[in-house]
Amino acid sequence: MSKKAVGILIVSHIPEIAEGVAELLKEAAKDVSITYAGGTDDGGVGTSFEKINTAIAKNEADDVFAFYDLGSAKMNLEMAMEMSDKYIRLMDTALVESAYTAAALIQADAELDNILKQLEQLKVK
Amino acid sequence: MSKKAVGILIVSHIPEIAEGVAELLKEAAKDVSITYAGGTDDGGVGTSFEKINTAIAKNEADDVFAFYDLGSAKMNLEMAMEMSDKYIRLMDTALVESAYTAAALIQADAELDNILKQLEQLKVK
Amino acid sequence: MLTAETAAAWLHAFAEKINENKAYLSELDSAIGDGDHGSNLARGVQAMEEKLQAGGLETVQDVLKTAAMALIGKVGGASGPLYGSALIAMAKQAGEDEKDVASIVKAGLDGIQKRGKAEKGEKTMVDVWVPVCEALKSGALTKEVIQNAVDGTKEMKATKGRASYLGERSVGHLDPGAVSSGYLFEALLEGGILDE
Amino acid sequence: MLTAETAAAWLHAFAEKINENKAYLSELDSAIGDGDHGSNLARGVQAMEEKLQAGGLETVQDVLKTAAMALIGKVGGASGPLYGSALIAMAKQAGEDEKDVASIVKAGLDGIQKRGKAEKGEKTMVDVWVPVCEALKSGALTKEVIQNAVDGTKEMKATKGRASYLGERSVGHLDPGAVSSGYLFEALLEGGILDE
Ligand SMILES: Nc1ncnc2c1ncn2[C@@H]1O[C@H](COP(=O)(O)OP(=O)(O)O)[C@@H](O)[C@H]1O
Ligand SMILES: Nc1ncnc2c1ncn2[C@@H]1O[C@H](COP(=O)(O)OP(=O)(O)O)[C@@H](O)[C@H]1O
Ligand SMILES: [Mg+2]
Ligand SMILES: [Mg+2]
Ligand SMILES: [Mg+2]
Ligand SMILES: [Mg+2]
Repeated sequence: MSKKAVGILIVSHIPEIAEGVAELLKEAAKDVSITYAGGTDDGGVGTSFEKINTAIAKNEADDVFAFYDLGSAKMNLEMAMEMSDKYIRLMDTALVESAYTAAALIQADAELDNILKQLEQLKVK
Repeated sequence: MSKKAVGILIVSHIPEIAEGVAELLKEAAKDVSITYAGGTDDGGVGTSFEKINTAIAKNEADDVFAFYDLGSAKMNLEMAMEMSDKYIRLMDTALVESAYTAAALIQADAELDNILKQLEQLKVK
Repeated sequence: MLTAETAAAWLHAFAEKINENKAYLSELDSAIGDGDHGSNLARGVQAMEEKLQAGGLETVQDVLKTAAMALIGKVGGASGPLYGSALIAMAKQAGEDEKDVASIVKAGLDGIQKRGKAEKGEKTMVDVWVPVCEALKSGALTKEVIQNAVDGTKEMKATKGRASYLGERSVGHLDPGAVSSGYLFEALLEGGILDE
Repeated sequence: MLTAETAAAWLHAFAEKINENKAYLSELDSAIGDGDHGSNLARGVQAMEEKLQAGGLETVQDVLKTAAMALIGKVGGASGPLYGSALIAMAKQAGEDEKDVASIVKAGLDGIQKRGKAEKGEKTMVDVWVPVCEALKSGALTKEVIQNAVDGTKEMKATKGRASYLGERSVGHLDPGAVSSGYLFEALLEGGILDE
């Protein structure tokens, strides 16, 4: 599996969380495509369907793990997923911890099965 | 239980995550004392013993739930805890999700037992 | 009768109610959520009004779909994808039969449930949409039916959405999304769309 | 013999090795962590050197404690509280008997394990400290003992620290903290502290 085959998408209600999580992941996964969408269209607290669409499109991978903070982010993510051609794996797992785990494993060329198994243990939603 | 009796501390390797999580929580818990420490002393990626000490001291509560992102933050947190007079509850739970849960429950005057029980389900570390 | 004009008027009346009650809706959301339901919807209906006023919408389906896109794009909270999914589903059903309001609203409810997975009794807007759908089907929708449905959320314990974080602590508060859905159906009644 | 002077010289030699191998340590950490172990420790030992050079440290305990505080304050990664806890515990033990190097280093190991909860075989610095403590006790610490301990981490699977996220994928790489701990003990050997 190439490091660029599987990407990561971070969706948060807060722009700083989305960007900060991407930064945290980059430390351990410099070759993985990590994109993010945080806040509403005008930078307020919430999520933006448009920003999520853009972050999906900008991700270099066609197979993308998507992580989010709270349930309303999930609903916007699902709408965006339905409109995308990419294969988006919506993860109901601990945002920061599971995104970090996925990033580190993709960077280390771990098998997809192995990644999924590890993430399963981080399900909290 | 007064809303000011129990506080929340957020520790992250990334300044933006720490600040962003505090902002997310404030939306649902405007009366709860929420302090945070993110990044190293010079604003880099990592955690700072000093910043954690300061964030503990600045918290208005003497009973504080502490949430962190990755294990090295935990070790710095533990050192700071050992030097503080406050009662710090170090939570090995999903950072964003459990801090949000705790904040919302403290704001709603939930019982401490109830909060602890809910957080238990979010243990991922 | 539901037509492109009355549908637009209905949504316009809904927007007015949202704007009038913006502070109240956010206040309700402060108690069991994050205090933004009023401002979320106000932002959404403003975008919706702009699109609807731009004109050129000839069918009920066009009107509902245009409203959906505006809400999805602008609301920012859970109510965005929820009302958005409702309106998309309603638009689709209106494409089948634009006169059958009961079926259109029922399609909206299905859209909300597909998106949010909430059942009756979970203290969400679904608790207004379900009884309204039933009443529409039997031709018996009244202000009282709506009001009772909204008030009924007060004693429920939230198990979906942000309020579910509070568990038992959510009891005793109206659900903000139920209240805003109440406005949607009051606007429907007041618009005379259901009159023969 | 361990004295305030030789302890400071030891730590100074450690700092030099860290600075010389900063890029290498970070490179090792890139493979199974976040690539900052070299820069973390370089930042830490720089602060340590400044404090130690300020002088006024009359006992081994003073030297070790001063070094501890500098590392705790500046490292920023897991190795900060770990080396910091080691040095604090070593300082305390030096307060009991500043000549007994084996007991002092053993106290350091206990400090690391109290802080990080790692046992032998988990691919951490503990895998260097444990055999070094054993060798010190029997008076048989050599460069080879240290090198073997460091190399031994290569085939281990990490179950503590950041590398544990990688599971099986961590096998085949040296542990960066084991390598830096190796430098600490090489500096101890080279400083002649253990000579009669
Ligand atoms: N899963 C769901 N199913 C149905 N309705 C929901 C669901 N989640 C939330 N809601 C509704 O959304 C309302 C909150 O909307 P809003 O405040 O705009 O979103 P957010 O919670 O993201 O801030 C709730 O009062 C509830 O009626
Ligand atoms: N729980 C632990 N117990 C002992 N040593 C540990 C533990 N966690 C990490 N380490 C050591 O710390 C080293 C990493 O240090 P560093 O890169 O500075 O920290 P970080 O992982 O926070 O970036 C590892 O190579 C390992 O030797
Ligand atoms: Mg809200
Ligand atoms: Mg909101
Ligand atoms: Mg590191
Ligand atoms: Mg680090």
